[in-house]
Amino acid sequence: MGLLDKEFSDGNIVVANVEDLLNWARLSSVWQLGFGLACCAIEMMATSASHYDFDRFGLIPRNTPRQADAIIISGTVTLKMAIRIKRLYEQIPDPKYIISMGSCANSGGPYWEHGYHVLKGVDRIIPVDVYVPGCPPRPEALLEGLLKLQEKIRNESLRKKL
Amino acid sequence: MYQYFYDLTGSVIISTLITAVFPLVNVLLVALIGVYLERKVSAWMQDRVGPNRTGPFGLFQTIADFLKMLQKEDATATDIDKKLYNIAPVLVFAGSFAVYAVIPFSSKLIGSEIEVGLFYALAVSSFVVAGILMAGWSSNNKYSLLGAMRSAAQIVSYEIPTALVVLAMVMFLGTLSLSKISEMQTAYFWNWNILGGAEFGLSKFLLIPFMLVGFIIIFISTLAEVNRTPFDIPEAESELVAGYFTEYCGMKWAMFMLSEYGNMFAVSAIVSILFFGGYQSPFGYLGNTLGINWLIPYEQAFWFILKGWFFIFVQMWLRWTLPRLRVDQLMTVCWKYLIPYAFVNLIIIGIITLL
Amino acid sequence: MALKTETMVLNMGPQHPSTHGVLRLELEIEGELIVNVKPHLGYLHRCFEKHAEAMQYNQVIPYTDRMDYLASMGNNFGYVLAVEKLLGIQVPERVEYIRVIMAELQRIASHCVALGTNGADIGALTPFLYLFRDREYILSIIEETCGARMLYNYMWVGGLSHDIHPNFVRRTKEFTSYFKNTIVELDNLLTYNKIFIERTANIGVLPAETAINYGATGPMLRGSGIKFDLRKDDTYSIYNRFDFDIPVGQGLQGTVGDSWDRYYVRVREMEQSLRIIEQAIDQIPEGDVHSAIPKRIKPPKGTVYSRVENPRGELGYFIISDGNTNPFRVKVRAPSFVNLEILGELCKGHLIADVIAILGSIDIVLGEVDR
Amino acid sequence: MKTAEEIFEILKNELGEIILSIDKDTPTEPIISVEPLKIHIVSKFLRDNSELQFDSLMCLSGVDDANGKKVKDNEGYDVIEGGTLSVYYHLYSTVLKHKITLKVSAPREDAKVESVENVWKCADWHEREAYDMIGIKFLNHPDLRRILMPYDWEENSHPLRKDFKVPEFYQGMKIPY
Repeated sequence: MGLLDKEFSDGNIVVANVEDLLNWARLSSVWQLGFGLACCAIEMMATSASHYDFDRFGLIPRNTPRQADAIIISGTVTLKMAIRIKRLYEQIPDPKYIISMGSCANSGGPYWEHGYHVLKGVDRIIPVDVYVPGCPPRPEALLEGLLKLQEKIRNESLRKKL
Repeated sequence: MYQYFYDLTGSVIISTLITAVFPLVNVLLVALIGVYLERKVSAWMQDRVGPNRTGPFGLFQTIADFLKMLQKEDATATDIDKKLYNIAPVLVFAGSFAVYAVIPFSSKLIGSEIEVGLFYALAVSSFVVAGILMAGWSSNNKYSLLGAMRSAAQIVSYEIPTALVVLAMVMFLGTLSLSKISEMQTAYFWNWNILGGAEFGLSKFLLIPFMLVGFIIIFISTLAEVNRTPFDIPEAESELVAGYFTEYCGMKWAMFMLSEYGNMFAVSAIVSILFFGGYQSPFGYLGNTLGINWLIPYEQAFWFILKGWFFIFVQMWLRWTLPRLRVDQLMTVCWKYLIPYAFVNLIIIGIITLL
Repeated sequence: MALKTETMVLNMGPQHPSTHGVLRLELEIEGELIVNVKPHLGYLHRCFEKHAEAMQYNQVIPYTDRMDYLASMGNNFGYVLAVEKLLGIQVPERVEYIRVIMAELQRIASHCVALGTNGADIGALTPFLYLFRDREYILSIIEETCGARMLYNYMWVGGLSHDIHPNFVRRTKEFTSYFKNTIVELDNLLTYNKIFIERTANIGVLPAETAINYGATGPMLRGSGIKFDLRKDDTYSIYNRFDFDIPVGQGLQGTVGDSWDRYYVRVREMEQSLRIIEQAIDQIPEGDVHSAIPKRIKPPKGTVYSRVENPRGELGYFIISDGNTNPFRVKVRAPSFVNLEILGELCKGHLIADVIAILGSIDIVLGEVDR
Repeated sequence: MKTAEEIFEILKNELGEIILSIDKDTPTEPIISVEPLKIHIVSKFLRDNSELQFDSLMCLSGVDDANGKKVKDNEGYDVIEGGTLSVYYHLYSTVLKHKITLKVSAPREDAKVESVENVWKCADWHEREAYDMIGIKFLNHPDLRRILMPYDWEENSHPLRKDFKVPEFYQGMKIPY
């Protein structure tokens, strides 16, 4: 992300304020990649539908990874799909965030033992920011996950980490 | 406008600057409010709330989106045609932005008061096609290509009914200047062109049904020209992922977005100028009644913006109600229905005008 | 001089907004015209059959939930019926009634998603959200009883996991009267929408002969005008006690067996489900839902093929028992898997946009296609 | 409407040798065993005979019978040698409303079964699945590839075989938990 890649050596007021503004912008417009995998995708759809309404938090699904900021890995990641997920992740421009939704994406879930074709946790191929437990997680849980992600973005800094 | 600000400030530099910046500010504002409104309107129609976490009623949502897009990495694939890829969004944006130069927001607020305003607006907005084709081709993505092809076919086809209706109106009015057209429909709403124009007589009542047809045709075809549902097939989300801008990200994509919303307002403005009195108030002016002359341009701007946004609202309303057509059906609508009707309309309006 | 032309291969999916999950279609196109469609599956292959072999009979139930995740109750239902057949258990009346009501509620919820996504694929997003809102109503009723929104593990071999909640009867009655309005709203907004009809009528026509030969079932088959519903034709549980009709496609807007007919059959099926629920809800007898649950499930050696009418069609379980506590082999005949096979046939000669409309009208759930 | 025994009689009279036996012991459904390389003839007969009219194939399942003897391979894993792999066909007549189950068994090491794809179209993917999962080769199948597992999955590794052993890695991704 160009200029912002270079971390500022020490924080000052200007940097701190700009930083807050930029963080605020990023956290209040996390556009997710409209992409569902399995059962959790239905809950994800329910979350963006009328009753729970993702749009309140500024989330709208974009269908192309180029215009998205976050992927919600909503469901079981199979080996065949893992390669594609990795590619999708690489296609998203920085800064990008991953929410791993549901037990399957977290750790393989119920398929951990005999799932010869299931990747046991999406974090084996891409870095994950927030894990949302549940099988499937309720929409409220996903919203909580989103709030956690926003918290994480809020605390991001351009300054060098000490 | 230059003259207005020159009279107001007395400075050449300031008035030039304001005149030059005015269209840009306008198009940005339209996009900012447009995106926000689109999300809110869709939310209300769908039993949702819409953005409400950023500022009061989520008013700053688009600003946040914009700031975020500024921060995004400018990711480009390796196999794209770099030059065209970079020019395309600029061209598309220029096409929609240039129209704003001639849109009369009020009798004083016109970027450039040229005699052939209507012609210029139609011509300049065709830039968009070239930009879209470039974007589709250079992205080296099959979805983009398909979207661009669809879009080019669609926009080029739908210019014909638009032009035909515009032609009819020009015949009727005898001028191409947008501000003159607005001036002609002065004072009250029964002088609007949709109600047969300012001249009172038999021809006024004869014209009303044909004006209505003309309005419907031009509204439908402008809807198609700006790629809105039910004619949003070039970017048909569920078919072509994101159409011609599939590969674009960050600010370059934001420019496409800006131009889309800019276009929406531009065509609404032109429709309202042609048929709904442009910046004229439907009920006379408060400034006239109170005898405060300087108030009138502001009142006019208010009415103009209100009319423009009303048509944008109708566009959104349609978008969130209707499914989209298919490519061939879209072409059928244009070539088999709109164009013949527009021709007949043209002839009849011509005859009535001659009477 | 003839211009030399080539066909183009367009890869649709696995991440594509309207492949309903992770289906990948390889479209061979000539301009916008489809020459050939090649589906690639397996992006959600979660090894259900391996799990079934490694688990005890009752432990398999949660995995059946996760196959057709839009109609978990139906999946449970099919599986427990198969095992009960193997064991020769007769379940109490109360259990039968509750199962039927749950399955029908689930059918409505599932059709809500199917119809909504079908509309959304064609560009009508608002009906989709309206249907999701009403699906939420059903989910909250079911949740009150069995504690989960989507994947219930509610039907057990010989009984149910819980008895119904005291509010269940009242809320279900409220729901049935409420939902009738939704169907009217849906009809006004989408079913008879001119553009929607233009997009779906005469698109993807499936003749009855082909439908049977391809093994299509459920709304797919009925859309082609064949009155075939397992609830009536190969009745199971207590469906023969209720009075309901089987809606079939009549070609009201085009040809019999087009996409619109399949859509229409689903809408009318929701009405019939409401009828079944209304009849059943007043007749639930008293009783204990746990009384017939066996302590240890160890069926005798043998095989069983049992099938139920799921929202998507005939869901069959083929279970081989070798006399142990684990099934020897469980093969699932998934309706979506079989229905999807026809896609190539249906799409030929149509446009890209029609593929979406046809796929939406087939209504697949990838969890079930790939298992 | 005909019972399985009646259908078996008809088949035995018409086709003779091909039809092997009927297994009436199973409590729920009798199974007719058929010669694996002649199953397409039987299928065609079942579909076209006016008394039977089995126009619909409900289900086609490949099964690893695991009836061979268990031996240890050189890495110490249990491997089954000998025995059979089977395919079950569940047929239904939408006109006459009767059902029948057919079964063919082929030797495990070289399991070949004739395809019924040209009798019932829906057998296409079912057979591909049986090939993918169990490793039964269907002769004369138009497009016998893997269907659920990745195309580049190990040759001769069929997950639903009872002696299937999960590979350690696939394309650099660790598979076991």
